[in-house]
Amino acid sequence: MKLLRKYTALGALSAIIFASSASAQVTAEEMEAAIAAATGDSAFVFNTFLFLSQGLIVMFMAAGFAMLEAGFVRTKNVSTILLKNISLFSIAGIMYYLVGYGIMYPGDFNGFVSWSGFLYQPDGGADLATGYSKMSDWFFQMVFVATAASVVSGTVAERIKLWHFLGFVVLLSAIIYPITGSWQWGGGWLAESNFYDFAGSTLVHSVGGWAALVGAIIIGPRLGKYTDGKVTPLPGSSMPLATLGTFILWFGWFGFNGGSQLALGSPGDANAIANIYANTFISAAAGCVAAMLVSQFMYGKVDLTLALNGVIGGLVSITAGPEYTNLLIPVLIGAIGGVLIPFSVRLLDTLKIDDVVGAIPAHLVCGIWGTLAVGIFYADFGIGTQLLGIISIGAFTVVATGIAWYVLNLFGGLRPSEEDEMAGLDKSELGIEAYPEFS
Amino acid sequence: MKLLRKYTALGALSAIIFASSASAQVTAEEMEAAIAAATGDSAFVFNTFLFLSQGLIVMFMAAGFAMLEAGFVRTKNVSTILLKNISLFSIAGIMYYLVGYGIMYPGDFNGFVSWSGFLYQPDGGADLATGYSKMSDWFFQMVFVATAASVVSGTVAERIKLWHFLGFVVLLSAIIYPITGSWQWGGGWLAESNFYDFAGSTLVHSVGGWAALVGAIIIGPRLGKYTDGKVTPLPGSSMPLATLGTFILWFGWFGFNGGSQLALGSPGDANAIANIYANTFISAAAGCVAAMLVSQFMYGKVDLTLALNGVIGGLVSITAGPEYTNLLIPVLIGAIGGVLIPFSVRLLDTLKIDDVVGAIPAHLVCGIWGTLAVGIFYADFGIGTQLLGIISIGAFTVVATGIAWYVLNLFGGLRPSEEDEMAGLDKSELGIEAYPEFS
Amino acid sequence: MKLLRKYTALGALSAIIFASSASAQVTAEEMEAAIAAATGDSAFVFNTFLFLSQGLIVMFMAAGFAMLEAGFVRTKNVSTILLKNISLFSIAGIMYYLVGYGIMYPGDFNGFVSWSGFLYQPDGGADLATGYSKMSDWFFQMVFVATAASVVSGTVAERIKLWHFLGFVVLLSAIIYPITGSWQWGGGWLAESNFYDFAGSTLVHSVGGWAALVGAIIIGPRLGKYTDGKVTPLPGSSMPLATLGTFILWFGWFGFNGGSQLALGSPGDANAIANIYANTFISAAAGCVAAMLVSQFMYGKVDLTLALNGVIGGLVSITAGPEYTNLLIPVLIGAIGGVLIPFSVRLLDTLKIDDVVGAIPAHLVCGIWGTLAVGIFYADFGIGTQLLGIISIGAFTVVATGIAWYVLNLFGGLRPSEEDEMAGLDKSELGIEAYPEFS
Amino acid sequence: MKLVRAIIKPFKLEDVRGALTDLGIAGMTVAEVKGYGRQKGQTEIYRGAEYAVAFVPKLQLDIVVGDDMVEKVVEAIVSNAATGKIGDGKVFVLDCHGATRIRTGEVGDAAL
Amino acid sequence: MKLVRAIIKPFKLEDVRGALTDLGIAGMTVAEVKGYGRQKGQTEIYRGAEYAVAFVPKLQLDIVVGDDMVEKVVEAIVSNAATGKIGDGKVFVLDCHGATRIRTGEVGDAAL
Amino acid sequence: MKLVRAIIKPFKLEDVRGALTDLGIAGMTVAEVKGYGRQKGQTEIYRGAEYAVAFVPKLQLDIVVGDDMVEKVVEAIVSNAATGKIGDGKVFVLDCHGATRIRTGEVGDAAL
Ligand SMILES: Nc1ncnc2c1ncn2[C@@H]1O[C@H](COP(=O)(O)OP(=O)(O)O)[C@@H](O)[C@H]1O
Ligand SMILES: Nc1ncnc2c1ncn2[C@@H]1O[C@H](COP(=O)(O)OP(=O)(O)O)[C@@H](O)[C@H]1O
Ligand SMILES: Nc1ncnc2c1ncn2[C@@H]1O[C@H](COP(=O)(O)OP(=O)(O)O)[C@@H](O)[C@H]1O
Repeated sequence: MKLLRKYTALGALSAIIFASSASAQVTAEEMEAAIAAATGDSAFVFNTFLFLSQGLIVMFMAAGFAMLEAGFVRTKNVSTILLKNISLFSIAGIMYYLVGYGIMYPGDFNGFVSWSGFLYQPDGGADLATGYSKMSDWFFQMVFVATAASVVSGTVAERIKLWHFLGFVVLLSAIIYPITGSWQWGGGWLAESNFYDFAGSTLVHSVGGWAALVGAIIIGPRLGKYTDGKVTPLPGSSMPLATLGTFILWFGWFGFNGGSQLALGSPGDANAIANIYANTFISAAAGCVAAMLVSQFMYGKVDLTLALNGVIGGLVSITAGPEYTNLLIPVLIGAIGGVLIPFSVRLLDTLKIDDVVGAIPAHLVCGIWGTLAVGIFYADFGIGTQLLGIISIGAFTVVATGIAWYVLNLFGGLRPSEEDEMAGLDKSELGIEAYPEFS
Repeated sequence: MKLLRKYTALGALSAIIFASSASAQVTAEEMEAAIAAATGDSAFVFNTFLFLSQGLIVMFMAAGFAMLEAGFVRTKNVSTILLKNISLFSIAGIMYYLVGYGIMYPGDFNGFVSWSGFLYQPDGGADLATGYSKMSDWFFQMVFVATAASVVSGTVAERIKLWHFLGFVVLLSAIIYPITGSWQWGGGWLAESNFYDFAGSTLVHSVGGWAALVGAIIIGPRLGKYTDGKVTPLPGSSMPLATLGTFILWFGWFGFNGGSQLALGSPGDANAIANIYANTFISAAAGCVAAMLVSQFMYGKVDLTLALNGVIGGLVSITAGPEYTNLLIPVLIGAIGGVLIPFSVRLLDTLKIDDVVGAIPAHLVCGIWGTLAVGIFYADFGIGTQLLGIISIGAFTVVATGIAWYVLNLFGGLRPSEEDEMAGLDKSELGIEAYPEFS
Repeated sequence: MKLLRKYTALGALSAIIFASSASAQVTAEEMEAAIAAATGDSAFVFNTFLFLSQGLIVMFMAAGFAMLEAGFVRTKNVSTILLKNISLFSIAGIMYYLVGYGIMYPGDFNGFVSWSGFLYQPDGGADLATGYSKMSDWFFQMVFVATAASVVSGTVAERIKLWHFLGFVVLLSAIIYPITGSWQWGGGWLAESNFYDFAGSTLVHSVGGWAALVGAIIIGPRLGKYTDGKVTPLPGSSMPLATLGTFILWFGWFGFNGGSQLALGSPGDANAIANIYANTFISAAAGCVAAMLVSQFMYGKVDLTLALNGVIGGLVSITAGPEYTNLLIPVLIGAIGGVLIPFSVRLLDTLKIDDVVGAIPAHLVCGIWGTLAVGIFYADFGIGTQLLGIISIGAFTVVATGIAWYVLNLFGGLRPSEEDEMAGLDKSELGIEAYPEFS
Repeated sequence: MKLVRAIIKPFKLEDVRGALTDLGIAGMTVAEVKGYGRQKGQTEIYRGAEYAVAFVPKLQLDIVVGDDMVEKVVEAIVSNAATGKIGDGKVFVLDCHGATRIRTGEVGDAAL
Repeated sequence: MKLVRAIIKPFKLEDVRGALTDLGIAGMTVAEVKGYGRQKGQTEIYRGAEYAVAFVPKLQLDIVVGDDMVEKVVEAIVSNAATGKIGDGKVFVLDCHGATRIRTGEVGDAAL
Repeated sequence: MKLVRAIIKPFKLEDVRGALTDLGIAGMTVAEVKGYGRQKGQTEIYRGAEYAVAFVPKLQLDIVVGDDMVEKVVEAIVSNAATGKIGDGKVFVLDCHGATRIRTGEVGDAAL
C-alpha cells in the first residue's frame, strides 16, 4: 500500500497507438483501434475482477462445508471434521498448483489425458491478448477442486482416519478430478462431443459425489447406524451450524455459477451473469420448498435437515445450465432436485450406505439430474450426449477413486479401531474436543 | 465454463457504427458517438455488476437474521427459527417472482395500485438503453423483500406455527410489501409528493416492523413473559450466534445501502457509493456505542443484546438517506438510533408487547427516526412529507397485515397449544431439536 | 433507490470536450484527450469500487476475530469478548475518523509526526484528478485500524476490564497506530528509506502484536495458567467458532492484501491483484499444512488450534509482499510462518506470557518474518532497511503502548478482582452469559 | 436427616422453589437429567428416519432436610409440581447420615 | 425400596435399558456425569500443551425399585453394561424410604 | 459403606481430587449441578430487564467409600474446598448397601 499512488488510468496503453503527429487527422480505422485498445483494457480488468471476486466467494464455500459438516456429525467428531475441512482446502489448492492444473488445462488437445507441466506459472505481466489475467483464472479454477474434495469429507465423516482422508484429497485434487475436468473444460474429447456442463454439476459435484459413494461403500457405515435391519438415526451436533453452513454455501454458489461465465467485460456477459444469478437463487429456493413439502407429506413434519439438503440439491441441479431467461424452468429444475433429496436419502438407507451429511443425494443425484436437465430444456444439447458425459465421468471416477481408496487402505487401514470410533475421532485422532472446556 | 473463451471486449458493439470506409476521416460527432457507445457498454457492465454484487451481499443478510434470531430464542425453538429463516427467504423470493414484482414495478403510474403481470420475465438479451441488465435489477429488488419478512419472524418467534407464519410471508411478499413499495420506488403517488427514502428505512424496515408489531399484539406474548405485572426475561440460547448474526447484517447492509445507488457507471455514482459506505459504517458504530453507554448509565452494566440492537438501530436509522458528505451527521443520526433502542425495548415491555429479538425497536422505531432525519438534515426534503410517507405506509401496513394475521388465524389458530409451546416448537412442529444428539 | 433512474454512462464528462462544431474533423490529440477522459472515468470507478469492495471484505474480518476469540476463551468470558469485538470495531472506526486519519495521512511530509486536522472530510464530489473517491480510500484505511485493535483483544482476553480495554482501543486507533502508519504509508521518514510493507505485516499486524505483547506482560497471565512451573492448558469454549473465525479471516485477507494494490483501473493493476490473490491463498495453505506437520511430529497428534493459527501465520507472513509471480516463494514463506507458530507458542509459555488466542505468534512473530522475507526475496529491498522498519516501529509501539497501559492502569486497575476473574467477566462485567438460558 | 429427591417437569422449578422457600428451606441442589417412564418423548425425525425419543428432560432436585420437615417438603413438592398429566415425576426420600457445611465446618442440622 | 445407581459407559445405555424393560422396570432417571477411576482419559493437546484428562464421560442411572427386584436389576445391569475393559463402571445400592408419584399422590411401590 | 456427596465450587475440583487421591481414593463421579442457597447468583441483565439468577454453578462429587474412610474423606473435602466465603458447599453422607464392579462382578469394598 502506498500513499499518493500515481493515477494510472485505463487506456494508458492506447496512448502508444498515436506515434504520429498529434495534430494529424484521425481515420475511422485509427479511431476504432484506439477505442478497441481502451475497451480491451477495460474488458481485461472486468474479466479479471470477475474471476477474483467470484473465486473468493467460492473460496468461502469452504467455511460453509465446514459448518454444515460440523453440524451434522456427532460432537465427538466435530474437531476432526473441522480440521479436515480447513486442511483439505489447503492441500487441494497446493496440489492443484503443483500438479492438477497442468493435467486439467494441458493446452490444445482433444483426447483423454495430456499434461502441460508441474508448478503452474504464467507470465508475470498482464497478457492483454488473453483478455484476462491468467493467474486470476488459475485462482478461480483452484477453488473448484476444493469443492469436489469437500463433498467427500462429509459423506465419510466420523469413521476415517485423518491422514488417510488427506491422502485421498491429494490423489483427487492432483490427478482424478483434473483428468475428467480436462475432458470437458480442458478441451478434451467430451467437449468435442457437444456435452454441456456450465459450472460443474457433473465435473465437480458428481465427481465429488461418486468419490464419496465409493468411499462410503468401501469404508462401510458408522458403528450402530444399521443394526438388525433397522436404521438408527445418529443425530448431528448442531442445527445452527448446519444451517449457517447451508447459507454460506448458497452465498458461495453465486460465485460458482456466476464466475463460470468467465467474462464480465461486455454487456452480453454482464447480462448473462444476471440471468445466472436469478437462476441460481430461484432453483435453490424451489429445492428448499419442494423438500419441505415432501417431508411434510411423507412424515407429517418438516425435517430441517432435508430442507437444508433441498437448498443444496436445487443449487447442484441448476449448476449444469443456469442460463434460462424464463425463470419457471429453474423453478422446475430446482423443485425436482428438492424432491429427489428425501427419496435418495431413503434409498441410501435401504442400501445401508451411510452418508453422514447427505452429500450423495445433493451432489451426485442432483448433479446427474441437473446434467440431464440441460439435455431436456436446452435446444442445443441432447440427452444422449449428456448421458455420455455423466456415464463416462462416473465410470472413470468410480474406478479411479476405487483404486485410490484401495491403495490408501493398504497403509494401516482407512478406518480407526472400533474403540477409537466409539470414543470419537476428536479423542483418538486429534486429542482436542470440540467443546474442550470441561473434559 | 469453457476453455479458451473468445476474447470479447467491451465496445464490440461500437464497431458497427463505422459502416462506412475505414480510411475516412472522423468527425467530432462520429467520434463522440463511438466513445459514447463504448462508455455506454462499460456503464452497463458496471451498473449490472453493482446490482449483482450488492444484491448478493444483501442476500447473505438472510444468514445474519437466521443467526441473530437463533441466538435470541430459547434452545427449544432454535431449529424452528432456523427453518423459518431459510424457508421464508425461499418463499419470499419465489412469490416476488410470481406476483410481487409485477405489483411493485407496474411501469408508469402515479397512483395507489397497479399491476404489470405475473411471472416477471424481461427480454433475455442485454438492453443497452436501460443501462443495466433488467434481471440484475430484479435480483436486487427481490433480496429486499426477504429482509422485510425476516424482521417479522424474529418478533413473533417461539409462539407461532410454522406454516401459518409462512402463509404470512406469502401475503407480505406477494402483495402487502409490493403495494407500499410501488407508492415510492414503483413511481406511485408518494414519489410524486417528494417523499424520500433512499434504501428503505420506511419502505422495507418499517413495513417489516409494523407487520411484526401487529403480529406480536395479535398473537400475544410468550407464556411466562409477563406474569403478575412483572417482566420475566427469557434469555436466548446463544450470544455467539446473536453476535455473528449482527456482524453479518452489518456486512450485508453495505449491499443494501450501497446497491440502492442503483448505478456505478460514472465517477459521480462511484463517489456517491463511497459516501454511502462511510455513512453506513459510522452510523452503525455510533449506534453501538450509544446503546452501550445508555445501558451502562441505566443499569451500571453493559447489556450485550442492546449493543447488538444498537448496531442494527444505527443501520436502519441511516438507511433513509446515507449520502451525507459530513460524517458528523451520520454519527449523530446513528447515535440517536442507538439511544432509542433501550428506551423502546423498555416501552414495549411496559405495553406487554413481546418482541423476542428487538426487531420493533431496531426496524420500526429507528426506521421512523431515520425517515424523519432526512427531513431534518437534507435541505431538499420536508418533515411534513416525510411524516406523510411514514404515516400512510404505516397505516396501510397495519391494516393489511392485521387482515392477513386475522385470516390466517381462521385456519386452526396462529398459535400452538400451550403444551406445544411449553415443550418448544422444535418438538411439536418439527420433531428435530437444535442440538439433537442426546435427547 | 429510485425507479427508472436516468441512464448516466461513463464518459458523460467527455462530452464537454467537444465544445466546437460537431461536424468538424478530429485531430489525434483531441481524440486522445477524449479517450483519456473516458478511460479516466472508468479507472476512477474501478479504483473506487476496489476500495469499497475490498474494504467491506476487510470489515468482515471483525466477525472473524470475534468468532475466533469467542472460540478460544472459556465460556465464562465469551459474551465479554463478543462485546469487546463489536465495540472495539465501532470505537476504532469513530476515533480514526475523529483523529487518526489526520495523523496518519497528514499530506506531504517526511518526518515523524504531522497532522492535517480532526474529523476527516474530503470534498463531497468526485475528484477525478485523484483517480479514486477519497471517501472510499478513507473507508479502506479505516478498516485496517480495527484489525490492529482486534489483535490485542484476543491476547489479553479473560482478564482485563471492559472499559479499560476500550480505553486502550481509543489510544491505539486515534494516536499510536496512526503515527507509525504515517512513517510509511503517510509518506514519512520510513517511506523515504525504501522500507517496504505492502499491506501491513509490520504496520498493522506487528503493531497489534507488540501492543498485545506489552499488554500481556503488564496484565500478567490468567489465574491458574502457570502454576508450580507448569503450564495448565485452559481450553477454549468452542472449536467450531474458532474455525469459523479463521475461515472468515482467511476470506477477509483477500480484501486486505488485494485492496492494498490501491488501484484496479488498468490491466497491470488487475493482473497484480490476481497475483496477490494467488499468493495470499497459497501462503495460508502452506502455513496450515506446515503447522499441522510440525504438530504431528512434535506431539504425535495434530493440534487443531495450531493448524488454525498456521493459517493466520501464513497470511500475516505474506502480507508484507504478496506480489510474487512464482508461487513457490509464497509457499515457502507461508510454510516458514506455519512452522514458527508452534515454536513461538511454546516460547511464550516458557516465558509465562499468556496469549489466549495465539495472536503474538501469528501477528507479531510472523509479521516480523514476513517483513524480513521481503528483504530476502525481492531484489529491490534490503534486509537492513526492513530491519530498520521492524525495529523502529516495534520500539515506538512498545514504548507508546507501555505508557498507554500504564496510564489506564491508574484508573482503578486494568485487571478485575481475582473473584471476578474466577467468576468470569460475563458475570462480573456484563451480567449476561454466553448461553444464558439456564443460569 | 433425609435427602428428599424430586424429579419434576422443568417449567415447574420456580413454583416448587417458591413453595419450599415459604417452608423455610434455604438450600437445594438441582441437576438437569433425562427421565424415562410412562411419559414418552415425542417422535423425532432426522434425515428422513423417524425415531422415538425415549428420554424426556427433567430437573432433579436434591434437598437435605431435618426429619421433621420431610413430610411438609414432600407435600409442598407434590402439590406444586403436579399438572395431572403423565410425566409429572416422583419424590423419593433417602436417609442422610450427616451434613457438614464446608465453609464453617458446622455439622448436623446447623449445616443445612 | 432401594435406589440402584449404575454408572456405565454411555454407549451401553440402550442395552441396559432394554434389559431393564424386559424385567418390567418402567422408569429411571439418567444424568450425564464425569467419572474418575482406573480408566484414564486420553492425553489431550491444546495449543501445544499436553494434558491428561482425568475425567471420562459416563452415564449415571438412578432406578428406584422394590426390594425384591434389587438383585435382578443389579444383575441385568452388570451383564448388559460389561465390556470387560477398564471403566465399565459400578452399581451401587442405596436405601430408599419412600416414593410418591407427583401426578396422583400414590406412595410406595405403587408410585414406581 | 457410605456414599459421600460433596457440593463444591467448581474451581476447587482439582484441590479436592488431589487430596482424595492422597488418601488413596481411586474413584468418584462428578456432575455439574446448579446450587441454591445462601450464596445468591449475581444480578444479570437481558434486553434491559434485570433479574436475579437464583442458581449458582456447582460441582457435585459422589464418592463411595468404606465406613472407615468416611471421616477422613469428609475432612479432606472440607479442608480443601473451603474458601471461607459463602457458597463453599456441603458434604452429605448417605448409607450405601452394596457396590458391584461391572467389569468383574466383584462386590463390596473390592468393587471400589
Ligand atoms: N423407578 C424409577 N426410578 C427413578 N426414576 C423414575 C422411576 N420411575 C420414574 N422415574 C422418573 O420420573 C419421571 C416421570 O415418570 P413417568 O412414569 O413418566 O410419569 P409419572 O410421574 O406421571 O408416573 C421419569 O421421567 C423418570 O425421570
Ligand atoms: N468410589 C467410587 N465412588 C463413586 N464412583 C466411582 C467410584 N469408583 C469408580 N467410580 C465410577 O466408576 C467409573 C468406572 O471406574 P474405573 O475405576 O474407571 O473402572 P472399573 O469400573 O472398570 O473399575 C468411574 O469413572 C467413576 O465414575
Ligand atoms: N439443604 C440443602 N440440600 C441440598 N443442597 C444444599 C442444601 N443447602 C445448600 N445446598 C447446596 O450447597 C451450596 C452452598 O450453600 P450456600 O447456602 O450457598 O452456602 P454455604 O455452603 O456457605 O452455606 C448450594 O448452592 C447448594 O448447592
